[in-house]
Parts: sequence; C-alpha cells; structure tokens
Amino acid sequence: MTATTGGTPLPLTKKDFTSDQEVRWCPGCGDYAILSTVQSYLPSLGIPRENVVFVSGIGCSSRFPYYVDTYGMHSIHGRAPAIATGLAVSRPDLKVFVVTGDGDGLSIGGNHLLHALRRNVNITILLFNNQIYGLTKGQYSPTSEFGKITKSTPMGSLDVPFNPISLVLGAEASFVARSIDTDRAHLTSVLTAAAAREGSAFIEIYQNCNIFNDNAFQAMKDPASRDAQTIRMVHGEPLRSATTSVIRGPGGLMLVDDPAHPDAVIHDAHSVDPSFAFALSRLKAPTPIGVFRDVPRTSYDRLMGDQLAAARERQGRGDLASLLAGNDTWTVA
Amino acid sequence: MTATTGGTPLPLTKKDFTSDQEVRWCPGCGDYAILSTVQSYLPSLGIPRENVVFVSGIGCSSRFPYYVDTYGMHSIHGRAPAIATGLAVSRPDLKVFVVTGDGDGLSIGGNHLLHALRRNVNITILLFNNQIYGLTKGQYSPTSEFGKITKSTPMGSLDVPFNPISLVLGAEASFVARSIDTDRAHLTSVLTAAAAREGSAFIEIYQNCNIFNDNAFQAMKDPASRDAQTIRMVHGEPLRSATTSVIRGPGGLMLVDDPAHPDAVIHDAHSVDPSFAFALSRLKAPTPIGVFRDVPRTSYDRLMGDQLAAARERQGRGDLASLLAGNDTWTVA
Amino acid sequence: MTTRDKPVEKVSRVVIRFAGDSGDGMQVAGDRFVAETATLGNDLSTLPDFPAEIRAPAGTLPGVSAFQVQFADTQVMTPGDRPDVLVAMNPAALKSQLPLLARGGNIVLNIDELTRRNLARVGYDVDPRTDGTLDPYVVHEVPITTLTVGAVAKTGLGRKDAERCKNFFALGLMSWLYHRPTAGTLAYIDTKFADQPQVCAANRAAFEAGWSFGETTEIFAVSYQVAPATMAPGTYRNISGNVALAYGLVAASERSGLPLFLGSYPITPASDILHTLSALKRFGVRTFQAEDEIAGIGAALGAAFGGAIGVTTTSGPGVALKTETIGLAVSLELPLVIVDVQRGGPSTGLPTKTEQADLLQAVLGRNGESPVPVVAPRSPADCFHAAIEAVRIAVTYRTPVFLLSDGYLANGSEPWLIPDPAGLPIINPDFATEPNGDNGAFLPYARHPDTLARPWALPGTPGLEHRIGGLEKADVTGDISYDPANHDRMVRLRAAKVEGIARSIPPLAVEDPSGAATVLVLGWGSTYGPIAAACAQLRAAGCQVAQAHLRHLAPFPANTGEVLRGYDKVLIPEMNLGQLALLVRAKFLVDAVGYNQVRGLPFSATELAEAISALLEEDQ
Amino acid sequence: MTTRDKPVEKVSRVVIRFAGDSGDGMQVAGDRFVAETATLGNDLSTLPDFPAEIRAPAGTLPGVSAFQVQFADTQVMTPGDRPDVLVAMNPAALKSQLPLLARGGNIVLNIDELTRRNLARVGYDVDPRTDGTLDPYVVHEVPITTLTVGAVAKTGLGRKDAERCKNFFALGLMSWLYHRPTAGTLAYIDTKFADQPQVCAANRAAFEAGWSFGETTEIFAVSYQVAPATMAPGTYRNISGNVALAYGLVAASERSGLPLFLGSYPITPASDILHTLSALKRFGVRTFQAEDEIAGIGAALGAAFGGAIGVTTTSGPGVALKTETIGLAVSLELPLVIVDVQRGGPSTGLPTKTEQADLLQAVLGRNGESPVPVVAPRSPADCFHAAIEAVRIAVTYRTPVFLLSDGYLANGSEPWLIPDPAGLPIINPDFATEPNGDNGAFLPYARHPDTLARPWALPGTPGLEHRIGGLEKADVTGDISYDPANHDRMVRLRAAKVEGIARSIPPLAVEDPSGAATVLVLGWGSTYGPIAAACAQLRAAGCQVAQAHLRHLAPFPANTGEVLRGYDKVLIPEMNLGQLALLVRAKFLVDAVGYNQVRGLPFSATELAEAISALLEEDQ
Ligand SMILES: Cc1ncc(C[n+]2csc(CCOP(=O)(O)OP(=O)(O)O)c2C)c(N)n1
Ligand SMILES: Cc1ncc(C[n+]2csc(CCOP(=O)(O)OP(=O)(O)O)c2C)c(N)n1
Ligand code: SF4
Ligand code: SF4
Ligand SMILES: [Mg+2]
Ligand SMILES: [Mg+2]
Repeated sequence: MTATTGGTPLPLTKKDFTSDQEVRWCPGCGDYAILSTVQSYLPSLGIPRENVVFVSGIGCSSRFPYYVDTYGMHSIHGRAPAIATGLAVSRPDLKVFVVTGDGDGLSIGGNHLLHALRRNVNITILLFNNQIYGLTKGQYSPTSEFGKITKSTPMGSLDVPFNPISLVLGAEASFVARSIDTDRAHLTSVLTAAAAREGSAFIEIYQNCNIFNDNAFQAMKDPASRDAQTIRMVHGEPLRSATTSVIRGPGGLMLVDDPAHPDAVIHDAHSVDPSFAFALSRLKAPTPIGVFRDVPRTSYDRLMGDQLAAARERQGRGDLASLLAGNDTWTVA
Repeated sequence: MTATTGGTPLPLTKKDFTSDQEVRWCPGCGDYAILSTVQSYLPSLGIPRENVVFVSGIGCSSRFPYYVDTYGMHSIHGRAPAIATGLAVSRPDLKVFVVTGDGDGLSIGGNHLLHALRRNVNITILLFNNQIYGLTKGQYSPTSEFGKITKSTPMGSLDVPFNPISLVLGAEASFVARSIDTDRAHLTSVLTAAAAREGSAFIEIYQNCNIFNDNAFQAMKDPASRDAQTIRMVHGEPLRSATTSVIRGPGGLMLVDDPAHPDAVIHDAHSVDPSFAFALSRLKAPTPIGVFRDVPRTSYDRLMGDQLAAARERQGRGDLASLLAGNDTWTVA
Repeated sequence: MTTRDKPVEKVSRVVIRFAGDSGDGMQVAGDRFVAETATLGNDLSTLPDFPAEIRAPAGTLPGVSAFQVQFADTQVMTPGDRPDVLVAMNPAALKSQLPLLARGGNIVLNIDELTRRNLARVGYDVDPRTDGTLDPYVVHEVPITTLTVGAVAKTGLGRKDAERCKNFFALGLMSWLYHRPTAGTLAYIDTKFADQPQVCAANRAAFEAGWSFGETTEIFAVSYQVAPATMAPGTYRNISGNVALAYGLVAASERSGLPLFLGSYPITPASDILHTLSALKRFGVRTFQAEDEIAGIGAALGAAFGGAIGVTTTSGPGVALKTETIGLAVSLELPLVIVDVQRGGPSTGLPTKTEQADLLQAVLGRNGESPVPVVAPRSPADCFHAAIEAVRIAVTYRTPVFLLSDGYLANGSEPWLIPDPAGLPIINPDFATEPNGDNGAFLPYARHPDTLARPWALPGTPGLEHRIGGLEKADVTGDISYDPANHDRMVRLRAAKVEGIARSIPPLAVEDPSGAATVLVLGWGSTYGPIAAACAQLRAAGCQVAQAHLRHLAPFPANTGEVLRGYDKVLIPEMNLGQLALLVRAKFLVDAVGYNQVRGLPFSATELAEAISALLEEDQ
Repeated sequence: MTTRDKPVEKVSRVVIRFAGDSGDGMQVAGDRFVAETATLGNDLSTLPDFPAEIRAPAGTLPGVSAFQVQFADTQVMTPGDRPDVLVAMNPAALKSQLPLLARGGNIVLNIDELTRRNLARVGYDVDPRTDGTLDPYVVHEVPITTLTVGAVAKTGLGRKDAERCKNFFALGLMSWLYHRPTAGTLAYIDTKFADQPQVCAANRAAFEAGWSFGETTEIFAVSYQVAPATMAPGTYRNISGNVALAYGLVAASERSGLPLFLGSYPITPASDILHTLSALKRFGVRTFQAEDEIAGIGAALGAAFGGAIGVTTTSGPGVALKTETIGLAVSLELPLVIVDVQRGGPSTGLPTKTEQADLLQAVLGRNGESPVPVVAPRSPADCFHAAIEAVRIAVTYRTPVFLLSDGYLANGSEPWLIPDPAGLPIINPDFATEPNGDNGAFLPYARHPDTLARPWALPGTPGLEHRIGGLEKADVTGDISYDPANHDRMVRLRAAKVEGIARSIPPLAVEDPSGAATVLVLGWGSTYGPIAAACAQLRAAGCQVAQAHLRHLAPFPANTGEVLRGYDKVLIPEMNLGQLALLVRAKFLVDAVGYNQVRGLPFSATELAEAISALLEEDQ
C-alpha cells in the first residue's frame, strides 16, 4: 500500500483491471481464459493502473483492451506495433502491451511487428494464435496449416504457414516465448519472465477459436496427451516431453523417442546466438512451450532518451530565439 | 538456334538484353556491375526475351528494369513482390525477376517479400543491399549498422539491423543466397543455381553506393583481404575462409582461427531443417557468400494451377448459364 | 403440412423481421423464408442486419441479429420500412427491435426467454408485457423454446442442441402464417445435415412443429396469402449483391476471353465475393488471399500486366490502403477493377452496416491528378450487370475502375430474371500484337484515336518488350520524362481519356410518368429502391415527381447537366453527408439539395417520400 | 576582391540561373549566391530545379540540375519568369535551359565543354554557336574548366578534383558581376573544407579567379548593382520552406509545452524536415524514422495518445498510404499533424517537381465521412507560421490536420524577418485531469460546448483510464455503439466540430487597392507569389484586379462565400486541374474559372498576368 492509483490503493486486484464493458467474444472462446489470466497477473506488476496501456489492432483478439480497465486503444488492422512504438518511445514511464492475432500481427501487420522487435521497443506483444481469421468469419491465416479448407480455400490453402517463433527470431527478437490460452500457470510464468526485462517481449499464445477452428491445440491441452505433446522449456534443464528428448542432430535439433535420453540438450534461453532458439522453434509434436530466448538488450526508448540527454549536455537546452536566428542574419534599420 | 524471339534468334547475347535507355545511376555505382552480370547471364537461361519480366519497386536499384530489354515494371515502393506474385501466379509461362533494395524490400516492403517467400511463388528476388537509402539521398536503412550517422540520424541510428538471410530463413524461404556486386563469376554462379529450381529464390547482393555509403563491403572485395573476409560456401565442402574454419558451438556455429581445422563443418545447402542455414547466417567477418539453403518445394503457381485443373476434372469446365441459374429457380410464364 | 382449417386472408404486401441472438440462426431462417417466397413468385427484397461481433454473449443487446424481408404481389423496391410481424426470440431482440414497429404491429414473442435475469440484462426492470410497453402492439405469445425442445425430444438430442432448432420452429410458424411452401426447406435441412442424422431429424421436427402450431392453436385466427407478383416472363432466381457481383465478374471473363484473377484480403462486407469466386475454379478463376489489401491489389495489377482481368475486392478501410496502387494503375494505364463494398465509416466504423460515404474517396481521393471511372449498381441483382460494365470500361480504356457496392446491396437479395449468357456484352481486349512505331518500334503510350486507350501488350509477345512505371512518361514513347510541357499534356490526356468514357455510356434517363414534374430526385447506388418506392408512393397520392439514377459517377453521362437544369429543384438523397451533391454542384452549378442520413441503414421509403413532398410544397 | 575599374550600372531586379550537371555543384553555387544576396538586403526568391536521379551520367539532359534566383531592390514575389543570365556549365545545360531565356538574354557559356562528343550526346549535330541557334541571345564565352584548373594548379590538386571547383569559379564571376560580397563565401569554404586544406585552398582560388576574371577581362563591359530593398526594420535571415516548417513545429512545441514527436519515412521533397528535426534533439524533439509511411503516422498517433504533438511528414504517395490511419485519428479525435509536401503526380510522378494536386485527397480522400482541417502556407517563410497554426488547430480541436506544402515552397527560400518567440501564439493543451461525469466517471467523448473538442486524458492520469478505438462510439461515453441514430449524430458532430474551426480563423482578406475591381483572383498555397506579382504587374499597367489567398482550405473562412459573390468573375490559378475551384463551386455555387498548369513548375507571373487580363477584357 505504498502507492495509490486514482484513489485505488496498491496492491491492486484482478477486479481493478476489469472494465465495465460487456465481453463480446463467443461463449467458449479461448480469449476469455487469456483475459482472465492477464487480469490476474497485472496486479503482480505493482504498476498503477493508469500507467498501463493496451494497444491492439483489429480482430476478435484485438477487442481485448476494452475489457481491461487501464488506458487502451483498439486501433486499426495490423498497426498496433507501430502505434505502440510511438507511445512507448515518447512515454518511457508507461507499461505498454500490444494484443494482436495471427492475422493482425503476421498478415497485414507482419512488417510492423518485426521492425518493432528488431528495434527492441519497450512493448510486450501478446499474439493470440488461433490459426484462423476469427472476426471475418473463418478464412485461413498465415499460421493455418497447409491445405486448410476454409471459406476462402474450399480446395485447401496453398501457403506454407509462418512459424511465428522462427519468424521473430529471424528478426532479431530478444525475448521470445510461447504459451497456451488455458494454461493459466504457464502463461502467468511467461508473462512474469517478460516483465523482468527491458525492451520488446514477444509471446505467442495458442488460442482456441471454438467457432471457426475448434480444437486446433487440443492435443497440447488434453490431460491424457499434453505431457507427451509439449516440451516445457526451463532454462538450465534438459529439454524433453513425457515421451521424447531433444538431442542435437546434424542440421539442428531433433527428437528421440526416449524421455530419459542421456544426451538431452540443456535449455539455454540466454544464448546470445539466436541459432539455438531457432533450432528449438522448428520442433513440433511435441511442441516446445515456455521461453525460447531471453537475452538482455537496451530498449529503443532508452537509447533515444539517452541521445536527447546527450544533445542537451553537449549543446545546451534548445533556445528557440537562437534557433530561429541561425548563423546568417542581417538587419534592416 | 531452335527458337526465335520476335525475330531475334536464340541463343541470345548480352546485347539482346540491353535496352536503349540511358543508364542513370551515379558513375561508380555498384548497380552497373550487377546489371552487366545479369545481362550476360540472361542468355544462359535459354528463355526467349519476351518471356522474361523484371518487376521492381522504388529506389536506385529499382531503376534496373528500364535497362534490360525484356518486359518490365517499375512499380511503387516496396510492392514489387506482391505485384510479381499476381503476374507469376497467373502466368506460369513467364520467368519473373524482382529487383529491390534494402529499403524497398526490407523496410516498406518487408511483409510482401516474406509472404512471397513462404508461399514459394515462382519469382527470383534480387535484393541490392547497399545498407543505405540511395535514392532519397542517404538515410539509414534496416540493414545499416547500429549507430550509423546519416542525414536522419546525426547522432547515430538506434536500430539493430536486420540480417536479411536470417530474416528470410525465419520466413520459410527455400532458396537463399548471398553474393557481391563486383564478383561477376560468383554472382553468376548463384544466379545459375537459382535458375535450376522451382519457386522462390532470394539472393542478397552486397552493392556499393559510392555516394552515400562508400566502401561498405570493401574488405570482402579487396584482393588483399577478401579471402580472409569471406567464406565461399560450396555444398559438400568444408566451410572456411583463408584464415578461419567454421565449427559447431553450443548455440550454433562458430569460427576458429585455423583455416585447416579438422572439425570444419561440411556445408549442407540441402538440409531440410533451416536451422543449419540460419546458424550460418549469423557468421560475420568472415562473411559467408554463396547458397545458404536450397531445398525443393512445389511452387505456388503450380499448386494453384493444379487446383484449377482438379476442379475442372471433378466438376467439368464452368458453364456460365448453369452458374447463373443456380439450383433454386422458378419460372414466370 | 398442407391441410388448412383456418380462414385465409389475401394480402398484397408483407414485411417480416426475424430477430434473435447471433447464435440463434436468424439469418438462416430469413434465407430459407426468402427462398420459399421467391419460388412462390412474390417479388421481394431483403435486409440482413447483424452485429460486428461473431457471437456476442447470448441475450445482450449488441448480440442481436436480425433479418428483414418484404414480399408482395406487386413490385418490391425495398426491404420495407416497418415490419408487419416481428419474430422476437428473446428480450434483447424485443427491446432492440421494438422501435421499428408501427402501432398495431404484430409481435411473435418467445415467452420462454422472458426470465427475470434475461429481462434485467437488457434493462427491463419489469416484464414489458405487464407495464404497458407492448400495449400498442398485437403480441402473440409463443413458448418457442419449450415447444421446440418438446418436438425434438423424440430424436434424443441433448437439451442444448435441441434448443438450437428453435429458428426452424419459428420458420415453420411463419411459413404456415404466410402459406410458404415447405418442401424446399425440408430438402435444405436434409442436405445441410446429411452427416448428422439426429440433428437433421430434429430440425425437421422443429420446423414441422412450428407449422402445426400455427394450424392447430388459437394464436393466429387467420393465415395470409400473397399472390405471385406479375413479373416479366422468364426463369428467376433469388440473388444477393455479393454473389451477383462475383457472377458478373465471371461473366465478363467469359465474354472477354480473359482469365479472372482476384487479389483480395478479407473484410466485411466484401469477403463473400472472395468466398464465392474461390469456389469457381472450374471457370479458371484464380483467387489469391493476400497478406493485406496492398498486396491484394498489387497482385491484381500484376495479373493485369500479364493479361488477366485483375480485380480486388474490399471495403472503405481497404480502399484507403489501396490508394497508392490505384494511382500506379492510373499511371500504368492497365485495366483493373476495384470493388468497394461500402460500410459505415469513418475508420473501422460500423463494419456490418451500409453507407455510401466512399464516393468522394473513389472519385477524388488520390495524390496528383488521378482520374478513375466509377460505376455503382442500384440493386442486389444489378451488381451483376454493373460488374460487367466495370470490366468493359477497364479493358476498353486500360484504366482502373471503381465498382461501388455497399453493405445493403451485398447482403440484401431480390429475385433476378436469369440472363442468357449469349445476350451479355462482348468485351474485346484488343491486345497489341505488332509493333506500332517506325522501324519495328513498340510505342506503349501511343493512343487509340477514339478512346485514347494505350496498347495492352502482354509479356510473351515477341517484339513488344517494353517497360512501364509510375514516373511520368513521355507521350507516345512511354520513356521517363521530366519535361514540364509533357507532364501537363499527359495529365490532360489521362483526364480526357476518362472523360471520354461518357461517349460510351447511355444518357441519364428520367422517370417522370406525367412529364410535368418540376422536382427531380437524383440518386446513385443502393438508394434506388427507396427512392423509387417513395416516388411511387407520391405519384399514387397524385404528386408529380421525377426520378433519375446515376450508374456512372465518373464520368457522368453526357446529358446530366442538361437533365438537372430542366428542373426547378433537385433533391439528392444519400446515405452520407452529401457527396454526390458536392460533385453535381461543382460540375453543373445546380443548387441541388441533399437529403442525408448516415444511420448505417437503407432509407425508409416513407421518410423519403415525406422529404420529397416537403420540397414539392416549397416549390409551389 | 574589392577594386572596381569597370563602369557600374544600377538595376532594380535580376534573375540568374545556374545550370550544370547533377555533380557540378549548382545547388551549392546557388545557395551561396543567395546567402550573399540576402545579407546585402535585397529581397529575393529562389527555385532549385533538379532531377529525381542522384547523379545521372554527366553531360546528359536528364542529369541537368539548375538553381534560379530573383533578387531586387523592391519586393520579390517569385523566382522570376525568365533569367537575365543563364550560367550554362555544359551543352546539356545549355540545351535544356535555352527555352527559358527571353530574346536578348545573357548566357555565360562554359566553352570548354563544347566538345563534339558532348554536343552529340545532347543532340547538337553542330556547335550551336555556329548555326544561329544562339543568335537571339548575348553569349559570353568563358573557358570555365580551363580557367578553374589553371587557378587551382598551385594547390597541387589532381585534375579531376580541380575541375570540381568550377562551380566556385562561376559563383565568383557572378558575384563580381552583381557586386555580391565575398567574405561570407570565403568563410563558408573555410568551414566546409576545414578537414581538407588542399580542397579548401582550391575552392578559394577558383572563387577568386572567377571574380578577377570578371574584373580583368573584356567579357563584361559593365557590372551591376542592385540596391537593398526597403523592408520592414528588424533582423532577417534567409530560410527555405522545409526548414521554416520544421522550426514552426518546434516553436509550437515550445509554445504549447508539449514534446514534439515526428514519425516519418523519407520521401522527396519532404525528407529535409526529418533531417532538420533530427538535429534538434536539444529541444526534446524525438524523430523516428519508421519502416514505412503507415508506421510513421501510426507512431505519431501513438505519441499523440501519450500527450505529444504527433507529426508525420510525407508527400502525396505517402499520404495515400497514411489514409487509413488518418481516418482512425478522425475517429479517435486526437491531435495529429500530417505534413504533405506535394510533388508531381499521379503515382511516383515527378518526385522533385512541385504541384498542388493533393488538395482533394487531403480534404475528401478518405472512407466514410471523415472531415479533416487543411492549412496551406503561401511562401517558404510562411511555412513557419502555417505549421504553428496547424498545431493550434490540432491541439485545440483534437483532430488530425493537414499542412499542405509543396516542392517549390520546400526547397525555395526567401528572406524572413525573424520573429520574437515571445510574440508567437500560445497553444493550450488543456488536458483532462479530473473525471467529468457522475460518480467519478470519465466520459472521453463529452465535448467542449464551444469547440466540440473532446477531453484529452493522458495515460498516467489516475482515474481517467479509458479505451478508445475506430469503431463508432456512443456520444459522450465513447463506448462502442451500433445504434443508427447515434451514428448519424456522431457523423454530424465530427463534421460540425471541423466546420466550427472557421470561428477561430481570420476572415478572408482581399487586396484590392482601388476598391473597384470586378475580377477576383483566388489562390492557395505557393501560388501566392506569382499571383501577387501578376496582380502587381497589372495594377502597374492601370488594371484593377483583386487578390485573395486562402490559408485555410477546410474549413474555409466564414466570409469566403460573401467575398466571392462580391465579384463578377473569380479566377482560380492552380498547379492542378482545378481542385480548389471544385470545392469553391460546390460550396458557394460561384462560377469560378480555373487557370491551370500542371508542369511541375511554379507559375510564370507574366503568363498569369496575361490570363488575368484576358478575363478582365471579357468582363468589360
Ligand atoms: C484494413 C482492414 N482490412 C481488413 C479488415 C478485416 N479484418 C478484421 S479482423 C481480420 C483478421 C482477424 O484475424 P486475427 O488477427 O487472426 O484475429 P482473430 O479474429 O482471429 O482473433 C480481418 C481480415 C479490417 N478490419 N481492416
Ligand atoms: C510510398 C513511398 N515512400 C517513400 C518513397 C521515397 N523513397 C524512394 S526510394 C526510397 C528508399 C530507397 O532505398 P533502397 O530500397 O535501399 O534503394 P536504393 O536507392 O538504396 O537502391 C524511399 C524511401 C517513395 N518513393 N514512395
Ligand atoms: S470467432 Fe473464434 S476467436 Fe472470435 S470470439 Fe468467436 S471463438 Fe473467439
Ligand atoms: S545514390 Fe548510391 S545507389 Fe544510388 S545510383 Fe548513386 S551510387 Fe548508386
Ligand atoms: Mg486469428
Ligand atoms: Mg539501399
């Protein structure tokens, strides 16, 4: 109870982060679970509500900000990372989240997302990957599997999907993680890891769209299969699922059907070379979840702030009159 | 002399690919060397001139199509991969090249480039990387080194650059290579390798902008240093420069100061897992040149063509009258 | 389902509105009702009206989804101003739709959902049946949920799934009430649920129960018949605007011999064109779902360079993104069709609602002098013909063309006299195949003397290799040119080419049966129906009023100024703040007055008639 | 460099044009000439004119780069119609610039470059000195290259580098001819080449040699003096439009207390604003070079949400890309300034040339009803004040604002009476700090009764947490609303807010010294200079003509209609096909006539005067 927030004393509770707006997702949508986890997690940041901002694009997922009682902007399709960049860079005192979808963030908005990550702008990006366009009623997305039959691809899609983790690692992202909508504990742990660092954090969250792409991640959730279908990555621990271990292969990493294999690779989330995280990102069934990469890098806003300070130190605070006059004047009497 | 092309008999010569337009690059620009190499290489394709199309965006590099006497389009900034996609997909009989720059292709056009690559559209992308915006007179680009002082960054740029090779590997590109403007033999070899395959080819070409970013790649060109500064990748051969070898490290690949190291890694351009190529892409000084990755994949236009054929096979050729009538009609007498 | 024991009344014209939760299947019920109505030979017009959310939580006001249809034994121009019957599946539907009903209107109310909790959720403190709220209306209380569950019980379906059949119960009831045939719907259920026999049986049971409920209970004393409308002889179907538009593009492809290429990014309310075309691969149609709107139009333009009919489909926000590429197409002078299915703006606005506020964007919204022809359909079925016209202009004049549909046309439907393909216009691509300059030179910007169109030379044509781009080009040769006089000339040539299209389009026709009207109502796009209905109402009441409707917004038909100057007053009703009015005033200096509503809904013919008659009075 | 042995003539007004290869340093020569001219107290106006290529091959027509300046002892409104002296450094410069010269014009011709090869390259089959081509002009043959190389020899610089000093030789010669002071240029050379003493010495030597050449040879019989112009007392500097605009933004930041954030993507001719602002970090200015135009404006909008003055700078193609985000800003009602430095269009067009053809894009080019105020400066120095005005409107009314500069203003320059910062307008951000609703609620769309502006509540303000977005919002609360009546109300409220800005701007002023004019010339933007010059010419010739110039294009000043209706004829000269004319005709139904040129160049005052006088005659 050291700080107050508009009369709401810290520590805050989940309720403090719940807005008065009716949630309008379909009943059963995975977005509900994510919302609830995020609302529960936010108080742990110890940041006053008014210093938290959620910026989103367009999509079912992008309705998220309406439901969180902080500052928020539901912007336009794909542009949230760009908008958040301007906000985060000019207001380093704020904690800025971006909420986006696989269409919003990887189709129309792919470029902004990747540039924000290479710059290491001080934003936490939550990408809700349901492998479908929800809001426009079910076309395939850049993460839909090859051959997917949807409204716009009645004979199956022809595009090899992006692997979002590989993609952002190729774009120099320094914090990269994956979690699952309904795994509250795991998602909270990843959010917490992201909060501990400066600069960009990218978190892919597998999210179920029960209307247009139901059960896309069911094997990773089902108590019967989930331990075999996921590799829960922990820094410093061996990489394995219930039935396999990850070992080194000639071209990268590979799986062996032996959960106790002696050469199981030890996870190193702090490897400076992103090649290790990249190799991990290529594994699937079982699929790694948790933090792929977490290496420190100065954030963009801090670098910019430092330049402003340095300029003032070297040249003094700007003086408008002398700026306007310049060096080459003459006087008419 | 088996085919003719508008009266020009095959085989063609460099001259056949030289247009009547005055070349308007600055004297000394690396673009001249690339143009000359490409014009010399084109006859080797054995394709009639009229079946070759160059599509570009905007930038000094993007003036390229004007100088090649084939069909061509100088489009708008960043959009060449999208435009070329429409052309290549609807005209599989054509050989379509995209010419772009580090700004055109990785800044404004990054998303189109990456999506074209994941789709494996049948286009060959030549990205002239001079690590600067040439045409707009010298602002830093997404490949400029951190801290670069340019007109728009008088105190140095703050962005960590993209590594174009890592980036496109993260986007599922199946043919990825790098070459150097003035190394005619090497560039020709890379172009030839690209021609041998179906689908997308991505070739980064280091290009000198002698006006705004002179000598950016000089160490890789200078006869005194070039062998030490480049790793000439050859499939099936050990990876080494004149002074170093590439060996495996814990997180990826690393360099040792021993050009005859026994554990030098053998290059495998055909590794299905892109992790190997990705690890290679992280090496610099010496910098790998040549083909990073070359794995076969069916091209997008072929997949689409196959669907059209399958639809006709299953449903018969479309009949307009029955389409318009549909299934639910009534008749007024 | 054909015995009839109750008295039957003949009526001429009926408006029905189904309303329930987004998950209640109201659009399906409406679609089926319309299919049956169409085969019965009534004229009709529909208005689906649904929220932007996929399935907002049940029972909430924002979650209400509605479907309205007007059908009659005479011509139908609009989906109707006020429903005769509102089917309200829950309190949210009741509360949100009530303002639409006239006094005396009928409400078929699902009383099972009037729980205290559901009522409170939408702000009803007391049951509206008890506090006089519903006094002005005729309320038919039906326990739809219970009856559905009961009827379906025999199929063994679980309660939740059983309840989901209630739309078919409501449909059955309305089918009985208005003597709709039932065979088509039963066949539809059989096909749709072929894989799920239990669900199939349940929906059949619910539908039949609804029908029987009408027949056997005392709820309705009479049922109604609407005689077939007198329509031109021929074979008809019902068609929505998006489907008609897609078919028009395919027809243009067939009639030009050019392959159709669609580059598109999904967006409401345009996505269904993409969906429809993606299922027409047997016509050689290539659909490309791009990574964004810019790539969608870019790919279409690339395909056009290669000789396809390049088309891109979108809505207002997508047009904004395509603006730069449209400018490139203007400069390249290549055929391209940009379909804008307009929705409520600005920005994301009201994605599922209709509006006409992209007109000025289409006509004027680009950098530089960048003229683009604009065509707009007037009704759902007319989207077919307008699409062919857009392709004709694009191909003939080598120019991007805007086709301005809107959300109402897109989702609304009407009966359509199916045209004979052989009677559709032939479009001649007139490709360049030979050099057109001296010494075998190819001059890509030498123009056709009549149309000012430039040659379209496809890659693959030997000897015509050439390069085009977005920099200003020298007249005739197409080489890059920074010459001031050349630029001025090229700007004027491009403008003249587009202006010249007016010579190829029919003059603006005026409908003025008396020939004595002094007030003209000028419209464009989807307001045709309401305007025509309003004028008909007024004429029936003895007023004289003229109507003209623009299909071409740029350029205008050559006689437009003359027509407008022939009237004392010109009224322009638009679902915007006066965009056509701005163009008309600027061009013809005619003091046209706007009647403007920006409500996301089509005009009510009655309100429009009032506005026109106010002007008629002023004019006396 | 001050002895003068030759006769001196006094003249009132001179136009000089330097022309050479892109690599010849003509822009530097021009800039230095201007700097000296300014300090001498002449009034002046400049026009840099260069190709889109960085350094097209030497000696080719497309590679020619030119710089024109007019200076005088009286007011100067334009860079001049026809040069009195053309300095032609090579045959390409001669050939391309010759059409600009009037009969009797002077040419200073570098004869060293008239080799057969160079002549042939630009299509001169014979030396133009020998076939009468140059007969109409006074040609001064100077072996500039040889003389430069000779003068520079003593510094030991290699031939290639020595030749690069020839721009300073030419500058020295022109400085002698027009009595320009030389100390400033010598100081400039010293600073610029401080690191390269040899190059420094060489350029000094070349400059002095040029001066002495004038003094000692017979080439010019006389030299000319232009007396200082009578200008308002005060301290002056020379300033270009792009720099003035950047400084205006900084001044607005200082006068509002808000930090300045620029989100931009480089594009000609706007990039220099980014360059200028990126060097002003000591003012707390943050410049962000984004990955594209959309990200540039997106970041600016994000910064505005956080309480900065969000600015984005671009040209026409960039505006096209920003369109969707501008629509979002309209819907969010946040302050934002979009600077469009217009260039030749459509599409990529003529990137380095000027044009005014983005007006309709700015005013009308968005989806939905999406009103945006538009402000345009009239001269390079006026960009400063116009920028402050744009920020004032944006902040006061919480709206995106267009600031429409153009290529001529951007690169042109003129003397500027340096303003006292304390006299500049104060801008009050008036942030929301307290709840404005019942029970401590914050209502983000409750409006200020006068301005209709909504509260601007910054993240970080406790108790005012709120969410905004691009979907339609309920009046007052800002919650998502699909209600038809609310949408109509919000559309009209947004329009009314922008219309209401007219109450805060000065009325349209008319300059009509006689008070008896019947013809009004109405302009906007950079045509101010040529129009004023043309009107002055006509008045000097005894004609009566009125001039009015719009700074606000949306909304118009409240008295605009009244002013226009006060004249028989209204002429609107524009560097487009009649865009302001369209708006004026639509709004005021005034039969305004356009005078339109789309040549990528500013109007010639003389041609304009002819056009006006034709209209004056018609009116008699
Ligand atoms: C400029 C623009 N283009 C297209 C759309 C239509 N649109 C809205 S959301 C969406 C895709 C949503 O997919 P995703 O980001 O995966 O979000 P989800 O709904 O699945 O959570 C599209 C194409 C739009 N609103 N704006
Ligand atoms: C929409 C748009 N934005 C910006 C520009 C300005 N512009 C032209 S080329 C360019 C960057 C060129 O850099 P690069 O692609 O690296 O090409 P280079 O000139 O270096 O070969 C920019 C920003 C433009 N022409 N169009
Ligand atoms: S459509 Fe899918 S993603 Fe969207 S709200 Fe419904 S379940 Fe969730
Ligand atoms: S500016 Fe640089 S990249 Fe452009 S033409 Fe000149 S040297 Fe080449
Ligand atoms: Mg999705
Ligand atoms: Mg570059």
